[in-house]
Amino acid sequence: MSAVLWLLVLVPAAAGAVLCTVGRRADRLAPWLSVATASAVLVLAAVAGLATGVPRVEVAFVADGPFGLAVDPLAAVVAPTVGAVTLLVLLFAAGDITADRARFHGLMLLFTAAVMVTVAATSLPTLLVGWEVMGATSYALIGFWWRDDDRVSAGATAFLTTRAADLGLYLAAGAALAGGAGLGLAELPAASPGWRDVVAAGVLVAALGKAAQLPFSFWLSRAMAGPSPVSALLHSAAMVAMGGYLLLRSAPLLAATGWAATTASWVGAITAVLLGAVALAQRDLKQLLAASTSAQLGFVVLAAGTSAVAGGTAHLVAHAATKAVLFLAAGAWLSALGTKQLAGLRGAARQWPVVGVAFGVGALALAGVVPLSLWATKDAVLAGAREQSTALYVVALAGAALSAAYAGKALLVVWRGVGGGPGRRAVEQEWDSEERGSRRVGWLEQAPLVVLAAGAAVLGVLALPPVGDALQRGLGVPAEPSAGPAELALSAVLALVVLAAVARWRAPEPAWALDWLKLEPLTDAVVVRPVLALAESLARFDDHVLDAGVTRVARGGLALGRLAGRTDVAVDAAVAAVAAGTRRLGSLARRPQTGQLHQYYLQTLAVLAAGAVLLLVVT
Amino acid sequence: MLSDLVFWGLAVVAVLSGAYVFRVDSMARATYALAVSFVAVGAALLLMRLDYVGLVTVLMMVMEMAVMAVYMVMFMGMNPALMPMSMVHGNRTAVAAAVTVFVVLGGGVLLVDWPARRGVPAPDTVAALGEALMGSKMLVMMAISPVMIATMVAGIALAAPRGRYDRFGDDLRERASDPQPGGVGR
Amino acid sequence: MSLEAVLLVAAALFAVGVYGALSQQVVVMVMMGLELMVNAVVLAAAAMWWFLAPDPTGQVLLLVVIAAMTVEMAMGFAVATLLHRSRGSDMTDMAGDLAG
Amino acid sequence: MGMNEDPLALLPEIFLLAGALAVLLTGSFLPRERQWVARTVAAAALLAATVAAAAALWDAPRAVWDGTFTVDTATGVARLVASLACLLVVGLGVDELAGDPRESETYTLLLLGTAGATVLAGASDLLVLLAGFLLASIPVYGLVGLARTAGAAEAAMKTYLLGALLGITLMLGVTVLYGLAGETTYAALSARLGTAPASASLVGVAAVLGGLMFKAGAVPGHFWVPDAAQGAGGAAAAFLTSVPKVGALVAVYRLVDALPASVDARPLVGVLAVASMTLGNLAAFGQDDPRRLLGWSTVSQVGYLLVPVAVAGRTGLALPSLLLYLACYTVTNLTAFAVTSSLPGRRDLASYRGLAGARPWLAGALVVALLGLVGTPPTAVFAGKVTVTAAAWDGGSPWLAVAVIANTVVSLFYYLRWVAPVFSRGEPVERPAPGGFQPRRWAAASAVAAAAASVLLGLAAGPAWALVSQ
Amino acid sequence: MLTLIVVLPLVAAAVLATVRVSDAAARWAWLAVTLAELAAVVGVWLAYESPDAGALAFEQQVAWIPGVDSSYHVGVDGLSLPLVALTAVVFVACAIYSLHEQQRPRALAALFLFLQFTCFGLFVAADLLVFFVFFDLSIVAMYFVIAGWGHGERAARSALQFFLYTFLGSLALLLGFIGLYVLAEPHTFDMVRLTAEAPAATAGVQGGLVLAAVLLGLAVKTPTVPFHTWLPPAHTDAPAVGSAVLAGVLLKMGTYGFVRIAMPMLPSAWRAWAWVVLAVGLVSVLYGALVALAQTDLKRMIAYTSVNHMGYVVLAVGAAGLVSRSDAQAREVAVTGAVTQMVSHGLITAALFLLAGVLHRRAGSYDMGSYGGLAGPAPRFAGLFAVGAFASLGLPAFSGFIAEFQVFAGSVAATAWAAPALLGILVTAALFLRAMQQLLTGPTRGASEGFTDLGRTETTAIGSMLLLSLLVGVVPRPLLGVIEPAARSVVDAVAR
Repeated sequence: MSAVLWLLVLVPAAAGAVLCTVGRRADRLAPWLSVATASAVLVLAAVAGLATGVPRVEVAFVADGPFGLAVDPLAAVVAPTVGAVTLLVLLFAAGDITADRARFHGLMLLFTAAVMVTVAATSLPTLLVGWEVMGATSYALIGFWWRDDDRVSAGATAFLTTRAADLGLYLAAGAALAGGAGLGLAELPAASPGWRDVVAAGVLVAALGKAAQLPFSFWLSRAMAGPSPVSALLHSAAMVAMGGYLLLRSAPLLAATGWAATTASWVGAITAVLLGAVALAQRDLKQLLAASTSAQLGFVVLAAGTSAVAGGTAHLVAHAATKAVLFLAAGAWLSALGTKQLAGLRGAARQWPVVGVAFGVGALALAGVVPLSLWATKDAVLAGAREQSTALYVVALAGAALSAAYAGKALLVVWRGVGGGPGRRAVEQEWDSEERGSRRVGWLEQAPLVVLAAGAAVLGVLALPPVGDALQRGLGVPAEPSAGPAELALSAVLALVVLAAVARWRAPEPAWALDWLKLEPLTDAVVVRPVLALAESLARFDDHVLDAGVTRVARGGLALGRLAGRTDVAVDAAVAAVAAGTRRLGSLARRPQTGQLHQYYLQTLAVLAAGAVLLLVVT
Repeated sequence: MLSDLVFWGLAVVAVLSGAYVFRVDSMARATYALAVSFVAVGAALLLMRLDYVGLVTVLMMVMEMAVMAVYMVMFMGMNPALMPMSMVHGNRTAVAAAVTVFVVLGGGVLLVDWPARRGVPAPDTVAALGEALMGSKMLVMMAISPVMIATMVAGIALAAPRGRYDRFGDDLRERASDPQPGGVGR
Repeated sequence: MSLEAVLLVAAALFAVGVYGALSQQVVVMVMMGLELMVNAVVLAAAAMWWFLAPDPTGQVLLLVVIAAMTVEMAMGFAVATLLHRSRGSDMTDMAGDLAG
Repeated sequence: MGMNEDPLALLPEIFLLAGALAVLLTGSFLPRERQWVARTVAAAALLAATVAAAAALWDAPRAVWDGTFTVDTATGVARLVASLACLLVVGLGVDELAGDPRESETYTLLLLGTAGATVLAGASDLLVLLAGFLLASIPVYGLVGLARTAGAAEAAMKTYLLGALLGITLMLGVTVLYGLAGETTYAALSARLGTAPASASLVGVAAVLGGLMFKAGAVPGHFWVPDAAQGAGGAAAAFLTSVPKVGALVAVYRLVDALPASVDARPLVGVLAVASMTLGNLAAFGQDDPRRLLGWSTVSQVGYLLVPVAVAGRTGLALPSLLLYLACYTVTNLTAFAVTSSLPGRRDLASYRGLAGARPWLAGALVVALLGLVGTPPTAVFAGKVTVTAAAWDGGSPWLAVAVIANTVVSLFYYLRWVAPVFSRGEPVERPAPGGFQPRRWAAASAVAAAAASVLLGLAAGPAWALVSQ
Repeated sequence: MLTLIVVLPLVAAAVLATVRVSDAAARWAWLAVTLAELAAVVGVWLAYESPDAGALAFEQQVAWIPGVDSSYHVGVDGLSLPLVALTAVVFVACAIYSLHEQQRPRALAALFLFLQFTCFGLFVAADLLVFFVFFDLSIVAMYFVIAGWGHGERAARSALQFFLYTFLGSLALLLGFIGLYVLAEPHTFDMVRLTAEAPAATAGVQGGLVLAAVLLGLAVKTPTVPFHTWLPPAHTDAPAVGSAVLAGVLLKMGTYGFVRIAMPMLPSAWRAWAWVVLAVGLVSVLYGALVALAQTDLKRMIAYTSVNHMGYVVLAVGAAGLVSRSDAQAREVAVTGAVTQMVSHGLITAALFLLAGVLHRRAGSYDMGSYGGLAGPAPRFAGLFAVGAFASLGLPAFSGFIAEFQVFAGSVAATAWAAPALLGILVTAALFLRAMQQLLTGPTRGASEGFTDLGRTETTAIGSMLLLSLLVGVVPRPLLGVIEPAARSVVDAVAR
């Protein structure tokens, strides 16, 4: 069984590395190799997930932190999900991506390997390996079309933002070591109390960053510059979801500290609401979906905070399928029509019915319509929240209502007909605004949509009694409050009402939320620009001192002066003074050598006399 | 206390003539004054039963001063009678330095608690000197002799404008050619 | 006549010599100042011999001092001649090219 | 009396003096162009002295000639170093001196000066010290003036007058110490000065040190060094910045070590050491003439050499480190002078530009010498400097160790000012030197040989240390 | 064996310097010697077994200056063996990279072989004087590399500045060594005995002063803020291979001195000064990263990241001195991380400098602004640069992560005050992404047009080092297994 675990990681890693290294020469072969690999990964993940007991491997890695992989029940659910979504997305990409395929598929496979490591990690170093490589590959994938500067910088923004949050994991590692718990993930709650808080804070920050929760959400918006398959995989099923996954896995740790769980719950709930509003405000389909991802992950985070692990897991899985289908559909339209602006997508669903239906199923699931998946899973999370506090429940419920609103908005746009005439022309004007559309959607793109849509429809069972209870038992979590019929009904009605309202009246577009709560400009102003300014001024300081030093050396100043003067910001004058002083000393030392003999005599006698006096005084 | 009187007399002569060296305006006179100073000191040495050394001092110095006078006239073309001169620099500094030196040395002389005399002079000081020179301090005199050689070699090498190759040709086979007659080999 | 008295005279002679050595411009005159200083040393050595340590060593010392004076003077003449010949001057002030 | 009048104990000196006479005599009868015979005689005498000195190294230390002269390791090493150094000087001066009307006289003076240095080194009697001082000084006056240039004359005048003055203070000091101790042997000083008035003793010691500082070229007797180094001929400059120092420093050590505890001259030596190294280094800063720069550099090197003297008797490292440094310094310093002698026309640092490209071996020798003078391993001076610094610290004067290191930092700069043009690329020099770099062959060969010796001595510091510390 | 490894390059250098062989023969001979060295080092590694704490493997001792108890004493342990291996690798890469060198290749080969001799000698030295000898010789050799093969008018001046500055540091080091010698009883320069006796433990103020001198010397060489300013100009004007060796190997001499000399020989003083060291490390990390962020010249930027990366090492060894506040395990992790970081930084930065050298070879400029879109004409260059950049910013699966993770974990565990250093990896990430964006992506423009991609030798030289970094990152145990026992003995020594 341990071989399966290793293969689960190594197969995609090796295939990805080979594709990346070989480069363009492998372009033709790449899609098939990658699909085959992804299939293998799915099989391996399923085998590992279905195995009896917990398959586990471990080798020594860094000091005190072994490289450990294990597929426990939580991972047994998530890993096959990721594997399945990956396979489907890669299948889609085989049709959608036409240039630099080797690089694309290679990076995707590397990414998959990293996700598998993250899912199966049992220690902090292992987790960090997967975690950071995910970040790096996502950078490369977002910036996949590297000739466009803004796509590359979007990747950089994503990477840097998530990495800033990742520092939390490094901090947690140090704290775990200091707290005496060791670096195993399962042992973290055992750390000594003070350090345990630091560990929890570190993990929390890292997870919130990856999950694009507030205040880190903005990177997800920039990440939409990447190819749609990337969005479908990274920003729905895999990478962003891993933030939520980590929190679910760390729920005992969060609970152990108390405050961390509460914080997580509230951050999740508030993200669900605010990013819901952001989604509602978007006019770009992928932006809308991205914001909705943040909002939906908010429910997962909320679940982790309220220890509703089973509900959270179910929501995570269901959301993965749902969001993947939505992103892929958006990607299919983008490739075909050359736009992702809602204005240009009016009636797009009617053009390619398979895509349209799949999108519809996904959107309805997202809206929480009975009996589709997210309706049930969301209610499982809400039940946990209600247990915790009513306020939390109400806020989360508002988030649920908002998800119905933005899902409805998207749904209506793509399905509503535009008729002919000026309306049609207005829509067609928007086409090809972002890239040249191909006006066609191949079967390779359509097939995965169907599978994913099916998943989006039925995965709700994970949160409903028979399967849901089994999931809870499997996860080994204490019995969680499950949603009662009343709650289920309430949310079902709420979703329908909101949908109806959106259909009847147009959805409100809160302007304040249009550019993602201005989070990026804010970060720019508060963090990035001050740091850059600081860097510039430090560099100037460095050059200044340096140049001065060089000049001094050239003029005959000596290193001594520079050494003495190099201590702080105000030293420049002192440095110059010391250097000048030494030069003066040099010429001063030559002054007694006048060339006049009688002066030599006088000096000699004086020094001798002084020497005699010195001896007399000392003795 | 005759010796006291004589000593003080000699002392006054020595110091005054010493000072006179730098007051006169010709080098020749300065030379004579210096010689007088030396003779006075040499005589004072005789007072202290340093018969041989005192005599040597007097003789050496008289000879040396004669040489110096000749040297000046011959080599430097200074007619002592015609060349009044006052070539002094930093006079006040020099005076101050001299006074300081005197005060310091004199003060030291008076303040130091000099030890008592060790032993008595040998009955025949000259003989004792001879024994020391041939005995315990032989090495000193042995070392002085190469000093003399060195002085001759170095002095001639520096002072003589024309060496043997100038006079006898590069292979030393020519007849000596000197601008002025005289000298070895002529 | 006592040790202190003789040494005082020697100190006076030495001081005069110092004055000469410091104040004179002509090399030969500087040498005269030095000679006076040696003169003082001779007198002091004699006093040391007579009043403190009437040992033959003192006489040897006196001889060495006199010999030293002689050879130094001989070298002095040679150097003065050299200087006069090569620079046309026998003044120390004029020979100040080497400085700094 | 008479029991220990052992002429054989002075065999190296006898070889040197006899060699001097032989050179003088043969030189008088040699045609101008055939004075190489005299040179050969001089070299033979030096070799003989070297062999005799080396053979005597393994004798038991003893005082000879009624305690006025000591033959021990220090004397032995000083003889060895002085003789070899003089041999090297003869070698590097061949091109300069061959055919010179005063060639034979020069060799005579070199031999006499070397003998003076060894007498200084072995003297354990103030009178012998005085005689050694004269024997070491007089030839130097002559050597400086022999170049027959205006600068040489001026340098000779200054050297002479300064030497005369400090010779007088030496005599004064000897007189005072004689009066106080009643004798002049070091044994007597050691035994009797303890009960004599300390103040007078200290003044006497200071006066004696004044004279020795002239020979060593240290403050306050340093004024002549840069002038002589600049004004004298190449061989003479090389000689007078190395050989006399060997004798003078060993003599200072012997004297300071012999004095009783109540007459402790170490503080003064320490102060003079720091003053010399600091003044020498600072004054060398702005020099443009390589010879003058080296002159100042020797002043600073003497400062380092005085450091172990300032802890004489306080640590077992003091004397061995002094002797080791002396040997290392001498060979390294001669390397540098040999390079300047091989390129006599280049009298400013800039004119060495491009030497590395044109004459890599000579440039290599120069770099070895200059970096060696800084104290870069593995050249010889490094071993010397390390042990000297360790001796200072171990002898209870860490401040001297710090002073050595700090001054080394300062010195780095001006040595590098010379290295930099040597290795700078770009235009070769056409400016001052006619015909590019055409080094004199003997001097260049001497430079390379001395550089090799410098490196070898550094690598073989172990045996060398064993030699100087037996 | 070790002596053979040390001396072979010297002999080869001497032969190349004196025998007039053809340029091609010189280049190939250079490569052959470095490869032989690498093989020998691999052999040593395979035969290596961790010696007891405080002892050395492959020990050899020959008296040098017995009078001051200094000997040619060499040996390796877990601290030095990785650096010896690093030296062998970096020099092979330089030799490969220079296979097309046109500028006086014979002299360059001789000089680099000599430089390799000094590096090997330093890392295996077990005697302070021998250590110092190699320390200084490496400076001299590097001076000639920069002055002789550097580019630009300022090469001579930068070389001089480099020499002055680092030599000054070495003198402070020498003073400290002499202090150690004097404080030891009986006096000795032998590192093994000094480590065993820790003579300065009882010396109070003197021990502190000795440590101050040693620290100053090492800080200049490492370099830490504020003694780093010689580094950027030296790198900017040095040839690519010179920069690679300077950053890859020579800087390690400073950090190696911390773990080899300062910590085990001066434990009490080290503990007393640990906070200062920690603070200097912290400042170096942040300052180096921030200043690097503001650079427009690629080489200067990499140079400043060296300040940052060496700062991690200083941070970790400082944290390892906080004995009373942390447990030994955390400190051991920190020291292990520090040593790993030396190796890792050597590999990655050497590769990056060689890549920068390629820029200069092709277009004569390091200015990042004058390039753009290099990924188009030079995909291999772009790929290797991206790999190098990510490795340098501490991406897992590369050696940098192994090192930095342990540094952070150990240091933060020792004191929370080390936590701000985490920001360093964020800033480093930012600056490397920026550099990649400027150089590699966007439309192909400026100096990038007509840019020839990496040749075979260049790819081999650079790729081999990055591959090694990857290997260490994925399979760190062979390396860590060597380092850990030595790190443990260092930590134990400090805690005495």
